[in-house]
Order: sequence, then structure tokens, then C-alpha cells
Amino acid sequence: MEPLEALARTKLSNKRVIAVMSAKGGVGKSIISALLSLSFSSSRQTTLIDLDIHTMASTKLFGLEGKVHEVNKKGIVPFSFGKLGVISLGGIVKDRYVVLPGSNTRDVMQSLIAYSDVGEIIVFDLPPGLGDEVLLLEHLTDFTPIVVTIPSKVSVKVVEYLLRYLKERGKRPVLVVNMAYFDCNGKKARPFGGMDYVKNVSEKY
Amino acid sequence: MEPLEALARTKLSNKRVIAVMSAKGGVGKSIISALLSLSFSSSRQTTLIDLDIHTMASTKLFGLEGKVHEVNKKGIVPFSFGKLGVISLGGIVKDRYVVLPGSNTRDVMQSLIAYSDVGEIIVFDLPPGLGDEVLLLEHLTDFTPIVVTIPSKVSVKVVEYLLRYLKERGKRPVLVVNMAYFDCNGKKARPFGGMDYVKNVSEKY
Amino acid sequence: MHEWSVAEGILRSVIEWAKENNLDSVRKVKVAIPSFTFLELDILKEAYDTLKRGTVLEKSSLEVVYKDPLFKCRNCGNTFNLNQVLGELNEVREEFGEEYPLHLVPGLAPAFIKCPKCGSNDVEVSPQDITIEEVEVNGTAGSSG
Amino acid sequence: MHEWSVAEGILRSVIEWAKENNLDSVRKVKVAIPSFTFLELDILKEAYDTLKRGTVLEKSSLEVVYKDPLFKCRNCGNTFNLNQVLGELNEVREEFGEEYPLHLVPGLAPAFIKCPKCGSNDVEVSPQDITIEEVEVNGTAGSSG
Ligand SMILES: Nc1ncnc2c1ncn2[C@@H]1O[C@H](COP(=O)(O)OP(=O)(O)O)[C@@H](O)[C@H]1O
Ligand SMILES: Nc1ncnc2c1ncn2[C@@H]1O[C@H](COP(=O)(O)OP(=O)(O)O)[C@@H](O)[C@H]1O
Ligand SMILES: [Mg+2]
Ligand SMILES: [Mg+2]
Ligand SMILES: [Mg+2]
Ligand SMILES: [Mg+2]
Ligand code: NI
Ligand code: NI
Ligand SMILES: [Zn+2]
Ligand SMILES: [Zn+2]
Repeated sequence: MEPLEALARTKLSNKRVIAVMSAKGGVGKSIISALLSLSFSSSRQTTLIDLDIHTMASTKLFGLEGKVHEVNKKGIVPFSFGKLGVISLGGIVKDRYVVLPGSNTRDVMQSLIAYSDVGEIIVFDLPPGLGDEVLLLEHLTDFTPIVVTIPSKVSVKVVEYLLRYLKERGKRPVLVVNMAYFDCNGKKARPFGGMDYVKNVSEKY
Repeated sequence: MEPLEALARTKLSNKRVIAVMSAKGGVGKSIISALLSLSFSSSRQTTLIDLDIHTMASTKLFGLEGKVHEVNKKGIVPFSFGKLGVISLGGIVKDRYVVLPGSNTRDVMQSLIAYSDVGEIIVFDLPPGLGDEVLLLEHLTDFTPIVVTIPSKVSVKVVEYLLRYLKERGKRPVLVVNMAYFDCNGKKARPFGGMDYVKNVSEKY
Repeated sequence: MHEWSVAEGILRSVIEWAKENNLDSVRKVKVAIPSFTFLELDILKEAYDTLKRGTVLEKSSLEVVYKDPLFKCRNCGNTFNLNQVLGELNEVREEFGEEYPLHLVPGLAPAFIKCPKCGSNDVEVSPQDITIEEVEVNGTAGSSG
Repeated sequence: MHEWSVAEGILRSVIEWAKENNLDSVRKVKVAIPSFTFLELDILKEAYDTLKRGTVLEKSSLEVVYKDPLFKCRNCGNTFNLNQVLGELNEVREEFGEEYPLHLVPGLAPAFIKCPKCGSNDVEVSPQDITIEEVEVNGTAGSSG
């Protein structure tokens, strides 16, 4: 085993690990990861690790743009909000864009995990797609998947790929439906459609 | 040069090539690619090539789920809607999920382009991120970028990375703002916030 | 059927290489193709011989060698070869027919071939692309990069 | 400073390997590190010697070799070495200071190093990771995969 792989595994072992994922982009993975980890942190030391290395949304949601992680003997020091620590590539590259061949993303994500100084609960904010982020996490640990969708046909159909994959890998994901409606003067407006596709897929998986 | 690379370049040479992109997911890249290519096809032979190999949204938007591309001497035959042809990995893997290490995405995208039987105008629907899809297209051709965002802070900040990158590469992108407002009984509701972030960034680039 | 496109790609890449090197006639082209694509040699050669007319490759012959892939699982470290996943491969071929996904897009291999030891799709495949191995020009052999 | 984490990773991977192979004492560990990370040898060795206590590596020494990366541009085919991009690299080091991005995350290299010929970020870097090259156990040398 490689040193960084061994280290990354150690960081996740005997921890509660949650992966907020979706294959589809823009459904609210980052905002849900943020809220979820904030809520866990009310009682337990929690670390949010942002694996979306191109968007680094957590730095924007927590107002960390341009801030740089300190590094000490224990590794990368998370940005701290009470008992919540936030780790993002944004804290390593500042506000630079990260353009990167696909063959490098796995190594970058693994380094982030390996060097993080983590708490008892770890929440991963995943990028869209069905690639290295999922394969790497599977390799490193037995995570609990939280799958996010919006009610639209496109999103639900894409999320169904992920649900099918996770099921085949023996996992039981929790499905979260975001942006289900919008409060339009007390009435529920549904810009992304009704709940038919969601109902259908949640019965299947 | 490799054979597939040579072929992919040939397919794009002397064509009008448009890349609908955004780094951010879920902002409407796929729906805008679909509408844009449909509108071009009213006058010219147009091909929409769906490069988002994990979501394959174009098959969902055009009702092509489970359909398989025919292949003839000219390559992959697009699904045809009048003068519009649609090419998607969905037409090769049917409705199977595509889980794939990042090191393979470039080859897959290049194969799709190389084997496509294309028209005069080619519209690419890109996945989110800032990776192989952008690097590969830059390598193959001089495309016109259409950058899509929603008004939210997170989206605009992420899109700014892409705008900065494209500018450094000498490109002049067109910025499209999607989901700007929602018609709530004749009043404009703005679930993703006002246009401040967009204004700011569009003045800068 | 996309063997015609493959032939076109081979010809175009060699034509370009010949142009860059100011060569006006090519005798032989040797290409290597991943064996799991099951490209049809007859069709490929027919396409090559048809499409080469009028180019610097007009008098050239095509030699094809098949490269057997080696798979390495990044999840459990297991390395395996084509024979160990032939069953899986044949299932895919049966389901999809002639133009099956790995025939057309060999880069998709990890999406269809799981590690026989641990079941993971986290598989490295090498080699997975069609390459020009050798070009013979008037008796001398070179390599088009 | 993350040299302490690197040392921990090296120790953990060898401890695990030793356990799998029923070895109860290791004499020497040789690791290879990409030179462009500019890891600090003193700190790494200090960390190693501190953290090894109480493990099967207690009596082991650490040898470090630096691997010079080779870069290959997928856009124009150009290959280049570290010397050809030292200027660029030093700019990044100056901007970010000690814990500069490629020190911490060598996999980020293509995001910071452009091809000197064509300016593309589409660059393959090899090698880019820290590897165990050799482990010496009671006079015999093996390799932990
Ligand atoms: N329930 C919601 N109501 C309003 N805006 C939302 C909601 N959920 C997410 N958003 C906004 O939608 C955009 C996409 O959410 P984000 O968390 O970035 O998605 P993802 O991480 O899946 O790409 C962001 O601008 C976010 O602030
Ligand atoms: N202007 C719009 N009004 C309502 N729904 C929209 C609009 N634009 C996009 N959508 C919906 O939002 C979701 C995301 O759009 P999509 O085109 O898939 O984004 P992307 O390709 O950027 O990920 C889809 O369900 C789509 O149908
Ligand atoms: Mg996100
Ligand atoms: Mg899309
Ligand atoms: Mg290749
Ligand atoms: Mg590696
Ligand atoms: Ni074929
Ligand atoms: Ni350090
Ligand atoms: Zn395996
Ligand atoms: Zn170059």
C-alpha cells in the first residue's frame, strides 16, 4: 500500500463517514453537506471535507474565499466554526481556478483526505458525476451515502443511475429531495415539476 | 498523432463549433444546448454532442432513453429530429450507468467525437468541472464558449474561475444567465437571488 | 461497421505525419488494436484499401496486431487478464450485439469489466487505444508518434 | 510541516505490510518522493524517528531519494523536465510560501505548471506520488507494494 493511501484510510477508520452525493450537479449537495455538518457539530466534533475540487463551493458558502489553511504536525488545520471544521482545496490554492486532467483528480482527493486533521464525524461533499470520488471513497472506507436530487425528470433519472450502482455495491442510500417547491405567496410553486418521478424511483430502490 | 485524435480533429475542422459549458452543475447547460442546437437546426444541419458521460442528459431531454445508435460506414448515426442530430453515450450504453475512473474520460469523449457523423454546426453539451472536457476540446478545435450560470453567489463565483481561464486562453465567452426569476402570479420571484453577482462578474470579463 | 472510421483515422494520422516529414509514398502501416474491441479485420482492411486511393498511402499495406490488455484493480491491487473476464465480456457482447460498447469505445472498459477478485469498477486498463506502431517508407521503417 | 503526516503515512504503510508478512522488525525503509514537492528532509526524518517508537520500525532508518518528474504535454506532445519550469514553480512558491500547493498536493501539478512550448495545462506528470521503494528486514530486502 502507498503511504498516502494508508494515511487516508487511517483518518477515516472508526469514524462516522457520510458522503453527500448525486451524480447530478446543482441539486444542493454542497448546501446540504454544509447544513448537515453544521447540525452534527452542535454535539460532536465534525469535519466537512469538500471533494469538489473544481468548484470548491464550501469556501463560498462559509465565506472563506482567499483564506489559506494552516498546516501543522497533525496535517491541514480545518477552518473552524465551533465544533465544525471545514477542509477545502480552496484553502490550498486560494481563489485560483483548478484546471486538471481527469487522471489527477484521484490523487488530489486522496491527498486532501490523508492530510486532513479530522473529528469524529466526517461529511464529504462530492462533485457531480460517477467517477473517482465514489471509487476512492469506496476503497478507503464504508461510507453512508446521502443522495440528493431535485424533482425534475433529468435529475431523477440521473440519480437513478447512482442508486442502482450503490444498490449493486450493497449500500442503502438515504434520498433527499431538494428544491421541491417555492413559496409563492403562500402557495407551493414547483419550478422543477411535481413529485411523480421521485415517488417512482423511491419505490424502486 | 493517434488515429482517433486525427479523426476527431477532422470531424471538427471547418465546422462551427460551440461549447456550452459552466464548471458549475445544474445551471441549465443541457437544456440550453438542446434549445440552442434545435434553433440552429431550423436552417442548418446541426449536431448536438453530449459530452456529459455520467449524466447523458440529452437522452432524457429528447426522450431517447434505452435507444441505441446505429453505426454505419460514416460512423455513429445521430438520433435525428429534422436537421438536428443528437449523439450521446446513452445511445451506446443504453440506460446503464457509467462509472469510470477519471483517467478514462478523455478517451471516451474523444471516441464519441471521432466516430460521430456530424453536420455543419456542432454544439457540445459539457459536464460540470474544469477538466478533460475543456482540455480536449481546446486541443481539437477552436470552439466558441457559451458559459451558463444562475444568479446565485456560489454559481457565479465558480463560473468566474472558468471565465478567468478562458480569458487567459484568449477566448471571448458569451455569458448566459439561467433561472434568473420565476413567474409568481405575474411578479418576478428570484429563488437564486438578484443579479448583483452576475453584474459584477460580467463587468470584469 | 465503424471499422471504416478506424481506417479513416489511421490514414489521416499517417498522411499528416508523412506531410510533416515530406514523404511522398508509404509502403506499410502497422497498427496495434486492443483485442477486446473485437474489430473486424476484413472490414478494416477493405475500408483501408478503399479509402487509401489517391493518397500517399495508395500503395501501402496495412498490418494489424492485437494487443492483449492487462487489467489492474486499484481497489484490491489484483492484476488480471482478458481470459479472466471473458464471461463478463461475452455477456455484454450478447446484450448489445455487434456494435457493443467496448468495441466502439474501449475506454469504457472499467464501466463494464469488474475486478474478478473484489468486484470493483476501479480498474486500470492498459493499453486501451489504437496506435500506429510502425510506418515503412521506401524500405526504411519509422514510427509516427 | 505536513512532513509529520508523510512520516506517519510511511510508517503506517510499512507496519501494515510487516503485519501481513509476519515480520517483527524492520531495518531500513527507502522512500521516493517527487522532487518538486520540496519536502524537508530534516523534518521528515525527525518526524519518522519520533513516530517510529514502539512500532516494528523502532530500530529502522529512513532513506529518501528524490524522483525528478518528467512532464509530457498532451496538447502538443512536448516533453519537458523540472528545470524548464523552475521559474514558474518558484513564482508559485513565492506566492504561497512554505506550504505551497505542489508541496502539499503534488497531483495538482498540471494546474500550476503549463507546457513551456504551447502554454497548455494538459500535462501528464510522472511520477507524482510518494512511494515505498524498498524495505530491509534483518538483512534481506523486499518491496512493499
Ligand atoms: N433549497 C434551496 N433553495 C434555494 N436555493 C437553493 C436550495 N438548495 C440549493 N440552492 C442553491 O442552488 C445552487 C446549487 O446548490 P449547490 O449546493 O451548489 O448544489 P451542488 O453542490 O449539488 O452542485 C446554489 O446556488 C445553492 O445556493
Ligand atoms: N429556465 C429553467 N426553468 C425551469 N427549469 C429549468 C430551467 N433551466 C433548467 N431547468 C431544469 O433544471 C435542471 C438542471 O438543468 P440542466 O440543463 O440539466 O443543467 P446542467 O446541464 O447545467 O447540469 C433540469 O432539471 C432542467 O430541466
Ligand atoms: Mg457542490
Ligand atoms: Mg448537463
Ligand atoms: Mg490515449
Ligand atoms: Mg497513485
Ligand atoms: Ni463497428
Ligand atoms: Ni509541509
Ligand atoms: Zn479488485
Ligand atoms: Zn504543449
